[in-house]
Amino acid sequence: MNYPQLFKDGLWDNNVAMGQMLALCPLLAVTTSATNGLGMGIASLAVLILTNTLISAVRGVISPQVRIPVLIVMIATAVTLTDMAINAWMHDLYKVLGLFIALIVTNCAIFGHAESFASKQPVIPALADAIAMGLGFTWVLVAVGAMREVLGSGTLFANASLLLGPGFAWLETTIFSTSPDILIAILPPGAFMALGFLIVIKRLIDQRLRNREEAGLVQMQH
Amino acid sequence: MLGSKRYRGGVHPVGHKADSRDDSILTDVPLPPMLYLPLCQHTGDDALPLVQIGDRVLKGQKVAKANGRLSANLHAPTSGIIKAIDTITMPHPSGLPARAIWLEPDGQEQWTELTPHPDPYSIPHEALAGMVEDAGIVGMGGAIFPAAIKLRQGRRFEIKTFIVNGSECEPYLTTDDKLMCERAKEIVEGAKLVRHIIEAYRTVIAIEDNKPEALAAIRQAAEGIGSIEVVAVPARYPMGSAKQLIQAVTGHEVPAGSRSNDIGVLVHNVATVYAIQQALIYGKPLISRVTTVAGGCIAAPRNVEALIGTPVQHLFDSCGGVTSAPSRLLMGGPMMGQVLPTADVPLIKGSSGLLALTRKEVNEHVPAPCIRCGRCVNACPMGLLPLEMASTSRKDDFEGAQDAGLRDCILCGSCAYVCPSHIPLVQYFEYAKGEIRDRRVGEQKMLRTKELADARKARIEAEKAAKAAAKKAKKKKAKPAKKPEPSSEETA
Amino acid sequence: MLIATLVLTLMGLVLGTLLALAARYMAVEDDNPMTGEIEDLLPGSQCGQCGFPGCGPAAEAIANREADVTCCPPGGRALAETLAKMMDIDLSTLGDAAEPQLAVIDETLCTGCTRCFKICPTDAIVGASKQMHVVVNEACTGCEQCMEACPEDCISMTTEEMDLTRWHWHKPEAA
Amino acid sequence: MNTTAAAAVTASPHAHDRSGVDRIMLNVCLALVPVTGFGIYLFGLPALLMWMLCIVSALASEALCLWLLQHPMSRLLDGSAVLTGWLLAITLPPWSPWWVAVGGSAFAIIIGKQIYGGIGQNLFNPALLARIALLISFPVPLTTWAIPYLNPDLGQSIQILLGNMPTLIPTPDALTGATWLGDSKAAMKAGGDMTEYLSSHFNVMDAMIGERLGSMGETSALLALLGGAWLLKQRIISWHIPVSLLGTLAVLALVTSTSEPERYAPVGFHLLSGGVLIGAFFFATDYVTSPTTKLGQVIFGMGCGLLIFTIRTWGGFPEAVAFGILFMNSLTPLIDRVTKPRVYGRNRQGDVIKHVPAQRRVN
Repeated sequence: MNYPQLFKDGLWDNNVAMGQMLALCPLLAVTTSATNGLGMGIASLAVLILTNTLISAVRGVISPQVRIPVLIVMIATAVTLTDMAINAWMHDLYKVLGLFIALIVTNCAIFGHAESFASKQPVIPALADAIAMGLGFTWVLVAVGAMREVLGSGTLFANASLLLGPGFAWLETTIFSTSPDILIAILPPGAFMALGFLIVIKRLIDQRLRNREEAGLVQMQH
Repeated sequence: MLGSKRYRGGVHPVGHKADSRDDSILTDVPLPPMLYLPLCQHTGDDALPLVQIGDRVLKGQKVAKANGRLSANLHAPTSGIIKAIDTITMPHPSGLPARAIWLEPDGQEQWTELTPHPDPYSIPHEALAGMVEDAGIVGMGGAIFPAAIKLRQGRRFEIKTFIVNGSECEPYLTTDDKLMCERAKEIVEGAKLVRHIIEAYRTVIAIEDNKPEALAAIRQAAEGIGSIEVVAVPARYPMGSAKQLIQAVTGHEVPAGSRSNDIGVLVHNVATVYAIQQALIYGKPLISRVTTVAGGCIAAPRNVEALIGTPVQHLFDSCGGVTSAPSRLLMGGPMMGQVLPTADVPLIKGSSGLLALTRKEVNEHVPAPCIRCGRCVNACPMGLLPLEMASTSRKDDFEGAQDAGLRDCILCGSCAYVCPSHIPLVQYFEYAKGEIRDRRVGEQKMLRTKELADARKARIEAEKAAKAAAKKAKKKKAKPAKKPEPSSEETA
Repeated sequence: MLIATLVLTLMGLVLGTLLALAARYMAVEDDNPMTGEIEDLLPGSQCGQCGFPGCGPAAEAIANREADVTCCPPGGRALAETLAKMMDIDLSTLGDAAEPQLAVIDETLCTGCTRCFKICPTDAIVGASKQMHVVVNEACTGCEQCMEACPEDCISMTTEEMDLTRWHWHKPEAA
Repeated sequence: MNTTAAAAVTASPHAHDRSGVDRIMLNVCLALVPVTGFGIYLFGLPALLMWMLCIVSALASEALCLWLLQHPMSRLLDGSAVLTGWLLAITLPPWSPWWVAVGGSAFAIIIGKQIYGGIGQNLFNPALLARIALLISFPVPLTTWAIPYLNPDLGQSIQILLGNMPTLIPTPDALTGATWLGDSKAAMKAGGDMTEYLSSHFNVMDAMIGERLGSMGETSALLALLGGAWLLKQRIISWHIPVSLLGTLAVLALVTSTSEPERYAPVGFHLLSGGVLIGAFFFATDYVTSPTTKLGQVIFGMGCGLLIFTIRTWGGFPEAVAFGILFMNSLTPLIDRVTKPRVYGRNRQGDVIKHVPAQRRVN
C-alpha cells in the first residue's frame, strides 16, 4: 500500500470536497465560522475512522448481496455514537452543529469510502484512508469557515474554547474590529462563493504544477 | 396553414437602388476578348461539352448538353472559336477552379438557325417544357434551379397559384425592376405562357411597392388580358424569398421540408419568365442576361444586358470602371450574394448583380460577444433563434443547432444584418450546414463500403463453398469404390 | 423491544433474500455488451488501418476503452462522433480523426496485373486483366492493401481533392 | 485595370445596419444623464464623487478580469463596464462611503459578470446583484439616505466618502431618514392607516420632480420616464417589459387599494415611489438577463410586477424592485424556452403544419 500517495490523495488530489465534490451539504451549511468547520471536520473524521476500520474488519463476513444495508447500519451507528458524544462533552458546539451531525449518515464521502475502499482493503490501509480523507475534509471545512468568518464577522476561531477546551482560548482572534462585517459571507451565498474560490485556487495550483511538470519532462528529453 | 398574409420578422436594409435605376438597360456592351462558360451554372451536375477545341460555333448553338441530375444545356453566347475546355477560377467565394468552355468571339455575331413559334399555345404542354429545357433556362433570381424541371413538377401537381416574383428585395439590385419597366409586355406574355404550360388557376405578378414604375408598366401590359393579377406587396427584405412571397400573396405557409408545389404554388422570377418567353416565341436560348453593376466603387452604376461568360471586369469597365479599390466584390446582392475572389471570373446565368462595395458600405466590424439582445430573433423571417443556432454551431453541437432552427434556415442574413455584436451568424450557419452535409456523405460512404465488404465476404465464401463442393464432387468421382469400405468396418 | 427485534430480523431476512435473488437474476455478463453494437457501426472492410487485425477486435478494443474512437480512418469524423456519443467521450480531447485517404493508380505504370483488385476489401478497384485499373473513389476506404500488393509500385495514397461540391464555409474566428 | 477585392473572406450578408454594442451602451448612458445630473444637483458633491468612484472601480475590475482571462483590452471600450458602474451608482444611497462603491462595483463586475463568462453570459443583472449583496451585507449604510440640498463642500464630501458622515453636518438629526416605502411599511406595522399616512407624507408633485429621499435613480419620476422615453425612441428597448411590469403593478395596486384603501397603497404611490420606474426601464430591460422574444418579455415584465407588489405589500423588505427583477432573471432561460417563436411552416410544437396536398394530375 502506497501510504504517501494515500495521504496526498486525501489531503489534496482527490480531496472529498474539492476533488470529488462530495459532502457539500454539511460543508456549505455549517461553515459559518472556522470553529464550526473544525467541529464538523472532527466529527466526520471520527465517523470515518470508526466506519472504515469496522467495515474493513468485518468485510470477509458480509455477503455481497446485503453489503449496502449493512454498511448503512454501521455508519448510522457510528454517527449516532459521535452525535451522542458531542452532545455529552461539547454541548455548546452541539447546539450549533446538532442537526448536521445526524446528516453525516447520508454523507456520500463516508459511504463512498466504505463501499469503494474499506470493504476491499485490510484494516490498516482502511484506517489510513479514513484519516487521510477525514483530515482532507477537515481542512477544507476549516478553510471555508475561516474565509467566511473573517469576512463576515471579523474574527477567527471565535468560541474555539467551546470545542477544544479552555486551553485553546488563544486561538480566538479578532482580525477586524472597526470595519463593518460583510454579512453576505456568513449567509448561504457566501458559502458557495467561498467554496467556489477555494476550488478555483486549487485548480490554478494544479495547473501550475502540471505545467511545471511538463516543462520538466521536456527539459529531460532534451 | 395560417391565414396571415404578413410574414414575421424581416429587415429594411438601406436600398441604394436609385444609383442604378435612372439609366435604361445598357444593351450594347462591346464583345470581350474571351468568354468563359463554366460547365456548371446550375444546381446539379456538370453539363457535357459537345464541341472540341478549334471548332467554330455560331451564336445560340448548343455547346454543352445537360448530363445527369438537375443539369442544364449551355449555348454559345456569340459566334467564335472554341479555344479551350479547361479550368477557370469560378465566381464562388472559395476561388476553386472548375471546368469551362473558352470561347473566342469572332465579332460576326452570326446566329445559328432559330425556329420561332408564332403560336406556341398550339404546341402540347410537354413539348413546351422540353423547349424550355432545350434553351438551357435556369432560375435567374439566383436559385439557378433548371426551369424546365420546375415546369414539369408544376404539371404533375394541381397549381392553384402561379406567382411571378418581381419583388426584388436585395439592396442595390434593380435588374428585375428595370426589366419589368422596359420589357413589361414580354414578361406578361411569358407569364401567360408559363400559366398555359402548368395550367395554373390564378396567376399573380407580385411586385414590391417601392417599384412604382415597374408596377405601372406591368399593370399596363397586363390590362385587358384579365386573368393576370398584378399585386403590390410591401417592401421588406426578404420579400423575394419564395416562402415569404407565397405567404404574402396567398396567406399560406409552405410546410417545413415541403416544396411550394406541394401546396399548389409555383414561383418563377421575372427574369426567368422573360427568358422563357424569348425561348418559346423566338426560339432563343439563354445566352445573355440583365445584371446590375453597382456599388460605391463603380463610376456609373447601371443595368447591363450582357452575354453569359463575359468577365466581370469587362462589365465594370463598360460602366465607367472602378473608381477606388473595392473592399469587396460580390455576385448577387449584399444580403445573400457571394464574394468573388477576383473580377476575372465570368458572368453566369444566375448573376443578378455585380457589386464593388467600399469599406463603408460593407460596414464590417470585429465580432464581439453576443449580448442576447434578441434583435436576430425579431428579424428572423422564419421564426428561428439565430443566437442559439450560432452558439451551438460554435461548439460543434450540430444537433442542437438543428433543434434551434438550422434545418429551417433560409440563410437570408437578416439576423446578421441587425446584430449589434457583428457576429457572422450566417457563416456559422453555412459552416454547420456544410459540416452536417459532410457527416451525411461520410456516413453514406461508410454504409456503402460496409455493404461492399459484406458482399465481397459473401462472394468469397460462396466461391470457397463452390470450390469445396466441386472438390468433394471430384473426390467422390475419383474414389467411389473405396468409400464404403471403412464405413462398413465401422458398422461392423 | 422483542417485537422491534423480530420485525427487523424479518425485514432483514426478506430483503436479504430479495437482494440475493436479484443478484442472481439480474446479473450482467462480463462480456462487454457494447462490442457487438460497435462492430455493427464499423465499416467491416477488415482493412486494419486501426492497428487491429479486423473490425471485430477493434470493436472490442474500443468497447473496453483500449482504443480511441478516432482510430478508424474509413469511418471518418461521422463514425468518431457516433462512437464518442455512445461511449460518452468528449471528442475534443482526442484530437482530429485522420483525414480519409484514397488510393490513386498511376495510369502510366499500371500493367493490369489484377492483384490490387483481387485484394481490395470493398471491391473499389475496377479493371480487367492486362487493362488499366481505376479506383472508384466512392468505395475506397484507403486501407493501403492494394498499395502493398502492387508489384509496380504504381499505387499511391492521397486525400480527396477539394472541389466546389464539397467546399463549405469554415467556422468563423471566435468572438 | 484588374480589380481584386481585399482579402477578407466572409460569408454574406455584406451589409450591416449602424447598430453596435458600444452605440447601445452609449445610448443607455445618455438616457441616464438626466436622473444622474439631477441626483448630483440634489445631493451635492458626495454623490458626484461616489458616482465617479463606481465607474472607475467598475472599469478597473473589468480591466483586471480581462487581463486575467487574457481577453483583448479593447473590450473595455464596449461601454458595458461603465454602464454597470453607473447603474450601480444610481441605486446606492447618494452618500455611500467609498468601500460600498468600490466593493459593489467589484462584486458586480467580478462575481456578477465575469465569473459567468463575461459580457452576455451572466444570469443576473450585475448591478442589481451587487446592490442586493451590499444590502444584505451592510444594511445600515445601505438604508441611510441623505437629505436633499445639504451641499457639503469638498472637504466635507471627502469625509463623507470616507464614511465619517454624521459629525460634519450641523443638523445630524435631519440627515437620515427612511424613504416613503420604508416609512409607510413601518407605519403599517405599527398599526397605522395607509390613507392617513399618505395624506400626511406622500405628495405626487414631489415624487414627479424628485425632491425627496432616495437613491439618485429613484427620486425623480419625470426624469426616469424621460430616460425611458429616449431608450424607446432609439429602439434600444421595446415597450413590452416596462409596460407589462408597470401595468401589472398598477392593476394589482388598483384592485387592492380600491377594496381596502386603509391597508393597501394606491396606484400612484406604487408607481412613483422607490425604483419602479428606473427598474422598469433600465434594469428589467437588460438584454442579457431578460427574455429575447416579445411574448417572453411580456411574461417577464408581468412576473416582475407581481413580485414587486407581493414583496412590497407582504414581504420583509420595504423595496422590492431589485428582488423582483433578480428573481425573474433566474427564470429567463426557462421563459425563453417556452416562448420560442413559431417557425414558418411548423406549428408551435415544432411539427410540420398540415396542408391539403395539391392533387396530382392524372396525366
